[in-house]
Amino acid sequence: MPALDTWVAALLTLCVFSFLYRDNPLYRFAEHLFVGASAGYLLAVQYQNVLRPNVIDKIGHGNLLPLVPLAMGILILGRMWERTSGMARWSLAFYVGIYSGIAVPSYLQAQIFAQLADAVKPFEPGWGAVNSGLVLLGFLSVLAYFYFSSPHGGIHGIAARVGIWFLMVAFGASFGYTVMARVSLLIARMQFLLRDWLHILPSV
Amino acid sequence: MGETIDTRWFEPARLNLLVGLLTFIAFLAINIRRAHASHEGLFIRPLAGLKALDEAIGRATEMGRPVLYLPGSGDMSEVGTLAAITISSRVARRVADLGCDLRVPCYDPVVAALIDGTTREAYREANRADSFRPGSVYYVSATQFAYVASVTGTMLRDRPAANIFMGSFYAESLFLAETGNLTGAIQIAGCDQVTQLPFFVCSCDYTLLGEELYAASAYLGREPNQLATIAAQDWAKALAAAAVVLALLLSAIGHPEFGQLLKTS
Amino acid sequence: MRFGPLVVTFLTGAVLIAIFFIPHHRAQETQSVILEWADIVYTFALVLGSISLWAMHQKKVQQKGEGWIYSVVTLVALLGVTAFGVIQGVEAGTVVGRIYNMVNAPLASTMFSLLAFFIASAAFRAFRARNVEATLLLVTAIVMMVGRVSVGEFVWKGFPPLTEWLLDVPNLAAKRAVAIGIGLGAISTALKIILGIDRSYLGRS
Amino acid sequence: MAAGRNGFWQRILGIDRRWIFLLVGIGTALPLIFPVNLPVAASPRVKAAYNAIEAVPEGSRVLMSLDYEPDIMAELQPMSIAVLRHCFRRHLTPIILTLYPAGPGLIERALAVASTAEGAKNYQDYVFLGYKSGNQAVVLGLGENIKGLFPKDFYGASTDSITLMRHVNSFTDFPLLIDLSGSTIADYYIRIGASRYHRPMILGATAVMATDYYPYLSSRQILGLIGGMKGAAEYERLMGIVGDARRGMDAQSLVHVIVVILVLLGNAALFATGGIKPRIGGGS
Repeated sequence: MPALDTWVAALLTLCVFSFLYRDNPLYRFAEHLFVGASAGYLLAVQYQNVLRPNVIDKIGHGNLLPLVPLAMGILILGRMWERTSGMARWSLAFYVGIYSGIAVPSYLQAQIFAQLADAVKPFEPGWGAVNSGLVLLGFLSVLAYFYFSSPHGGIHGIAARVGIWFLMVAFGASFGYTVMARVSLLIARMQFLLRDWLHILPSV
Repeated sequence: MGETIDTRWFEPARLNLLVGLLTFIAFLAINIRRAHASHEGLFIRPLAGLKALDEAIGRATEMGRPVLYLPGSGDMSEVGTLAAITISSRVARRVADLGCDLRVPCYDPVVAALIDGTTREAYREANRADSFRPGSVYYVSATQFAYVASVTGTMLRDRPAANIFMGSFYAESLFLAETGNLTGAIQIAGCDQVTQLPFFVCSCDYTLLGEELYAASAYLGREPNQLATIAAQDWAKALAAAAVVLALLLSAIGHPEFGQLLKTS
Repeated sequence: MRFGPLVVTFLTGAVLIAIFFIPHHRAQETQSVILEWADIVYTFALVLGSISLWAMHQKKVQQKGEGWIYSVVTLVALLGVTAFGVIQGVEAGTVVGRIYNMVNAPLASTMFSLLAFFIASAAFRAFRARNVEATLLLVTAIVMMVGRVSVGEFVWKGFPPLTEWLLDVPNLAAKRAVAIGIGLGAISTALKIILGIDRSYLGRS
Repeated sequence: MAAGRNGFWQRILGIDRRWIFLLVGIGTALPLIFPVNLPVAASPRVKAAYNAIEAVPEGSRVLMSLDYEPDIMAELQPMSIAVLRHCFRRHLTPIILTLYPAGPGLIERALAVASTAEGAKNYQDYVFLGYKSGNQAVVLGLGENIKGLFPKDFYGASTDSITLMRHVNSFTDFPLLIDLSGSTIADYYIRIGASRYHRPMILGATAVMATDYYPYLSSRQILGLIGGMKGAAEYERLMGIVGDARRGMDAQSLVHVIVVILVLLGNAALFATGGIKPRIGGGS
């Protein structure tokens, strides 16, 4: 990266770090710059990857099918004025229908059946059976915790309590192993500042 | 070149999924009839997070400070976002009744358009259409951390009294919840991303765990049809638990084939 | 006025659920056309959102509202990047490609890296052994943290295998149950919308 | 005395979080400037990935898909450099591509570092095809016609004219697939590249994601798994090189120790003052 770019990147990095002290004009500048630049980048990417190839070019070559989504898109722009904002409801209904329709079978397959297929694997032999038993116990007790139709009382209450314990261990585990991932990000930023910008560290 | 053109009208390998789907729809139909039949409605155990929602909006109204509602940084392909939209219409109705200031910065532009519609409708139903402030529901940026930069700026400058996080959140969950914790706002979160739940549990006052997010809109609405869907989910959960136990017992006595029925292509 | 869109949602949703079970190439082609249309509709929603973003900041600048100078920055960045990106493209070697590496990327990765600070302050404040649940959360998190770093192995040989056990047994069991619950909740939410049981998304709670 | 001591613990409980931020900042910067190079032991998963590359016959080509963007390059960029150097050292020819629009900039930097370190040259020791949008559609296309997907390489040369690309047309032409990814793109390569086309495959992933792929390792759908910066450091150790990942390990250990001490301190203060804060939150 040329020197000027490194300097701009480094100064913006310090603007964001200043947020840790408190909200200040430097952070506010970086925030507003980021909102503008990222919104612009997305518009450009969608134009280059979607509008130009799938609408403009296709219609240019005489394929009139994209006129349908083009019309639906223009209906959405209708929301800008009070009189025509009702029209957008048709496009939004189509959009919501698509993603609801895709979600039903894919969640059924990926979230439910895939997990159940894993859960029914036979018990491990010997000492492994203790672990398999614990996994089954945890699975059933957490399901009990999430059971809505009866209050957490009696046997259901005990199962739900055991379920909370499993949940807390699971939360502690994923909190614990996420720390390393977040620290890695900070290490990379420090290496950028100390090596690429200030040249304190030896280059790779 | 490549496999031949497929002209089959049904994928036999997905029969088990079809049976599962039809079973769930049957549970739904049965429970809708049950819900309409029983006069005091189906029992659903209370959710602390949702009771706190009313208190939080009430407190924000007393303090004259805004309520911040974040519908998540997922797009419409995440069903958590759909849940966030349905919950937003309930929250907007309570806000319209109490007349306090609502802010809904959105990650996804389609979500912004939808929630703008549900919020206007909520104010109209509370017959306070005139006090709806256009621009209170606004698109920020469909880039994860540009959205976070703008929202944390709003948290620190406008000091909302209540932060409500509902929907699909990712790595930025801790950033938003910690900044909100810093401002002393009461924070209620509901999220369907398992890996983010620990951060909400640690930084928010109340957290709806996983599927409690999906139960929330039925709770707040309390309509029979909605409560019926929760009962249907419970029946399916019980069925899933029973299927697993049965499969394990059968495979223990030498018949593992029952478990194979759950395999999907 | 509202019944029509509900039918559109029902038909689109039902067709896409059905296509999942129909491997016929014409059905699969229909799905990819519908998904391409969704991407086009999304692009127009993005244009709508960006226009409202522009209008919000422009109003602030006109009325010299508090912090209007920052809105000027957003307006300039939004207009500039959009114009260059649409005309010249966004790949490496273009103006926007360079701006991306100089502005968007460092801002995104630095914002992301702030999580290292927040995870430490959240751990300090929240990991307090006040009851059984909080203690379980605290002890598991500490074991995971120590066991995942190279120094952990030299503190006690058993840490890494213990972290593996925590991931393979309690963490797996809880996540599996939560995933199934989420799956059921998601399916019922999506079905409620397709079947018209929940119409609030169309603005009628 | 008790009041004094109690005062101390009260101040600990009410400490301004910016002191914690300062500690974390110093804990990250110091070990980078004054490295201690704590020993890094290579785990079986990373060794398996290393051995998978060792087992590829010399001179053959490997497909390398590097799918990450600047905001998660911290864990995956050192990994790319280490794996690229290993391929060059073993005279394997990586055919490199990315499914992320902002990937090419990072890959060029990784290639610059790895090729200068091992004396590798473009078109002789590697080919960089650049970025192609479409995610799953691209991975499916790699199974049929790579040159159709990438008519030109990143630098504009037509792939038909590149000698190294002559007998390369689909997954089946590669003895090994390598995917370094921070997202679901890994699933596409496992489902299509490894399972459907039965290609040996190794995966590099962020630390958070890696645990979700243990099952694929035990079912041998992938031969090896490099997880997060720690995995990259272990790979650097197997290569006998000191890169960004191994330099980062000291800082990782120090910051983790700082967080653990803070948590213990917080609990000691809690017991010393007997203070009970309202419960964390969560369901009823």
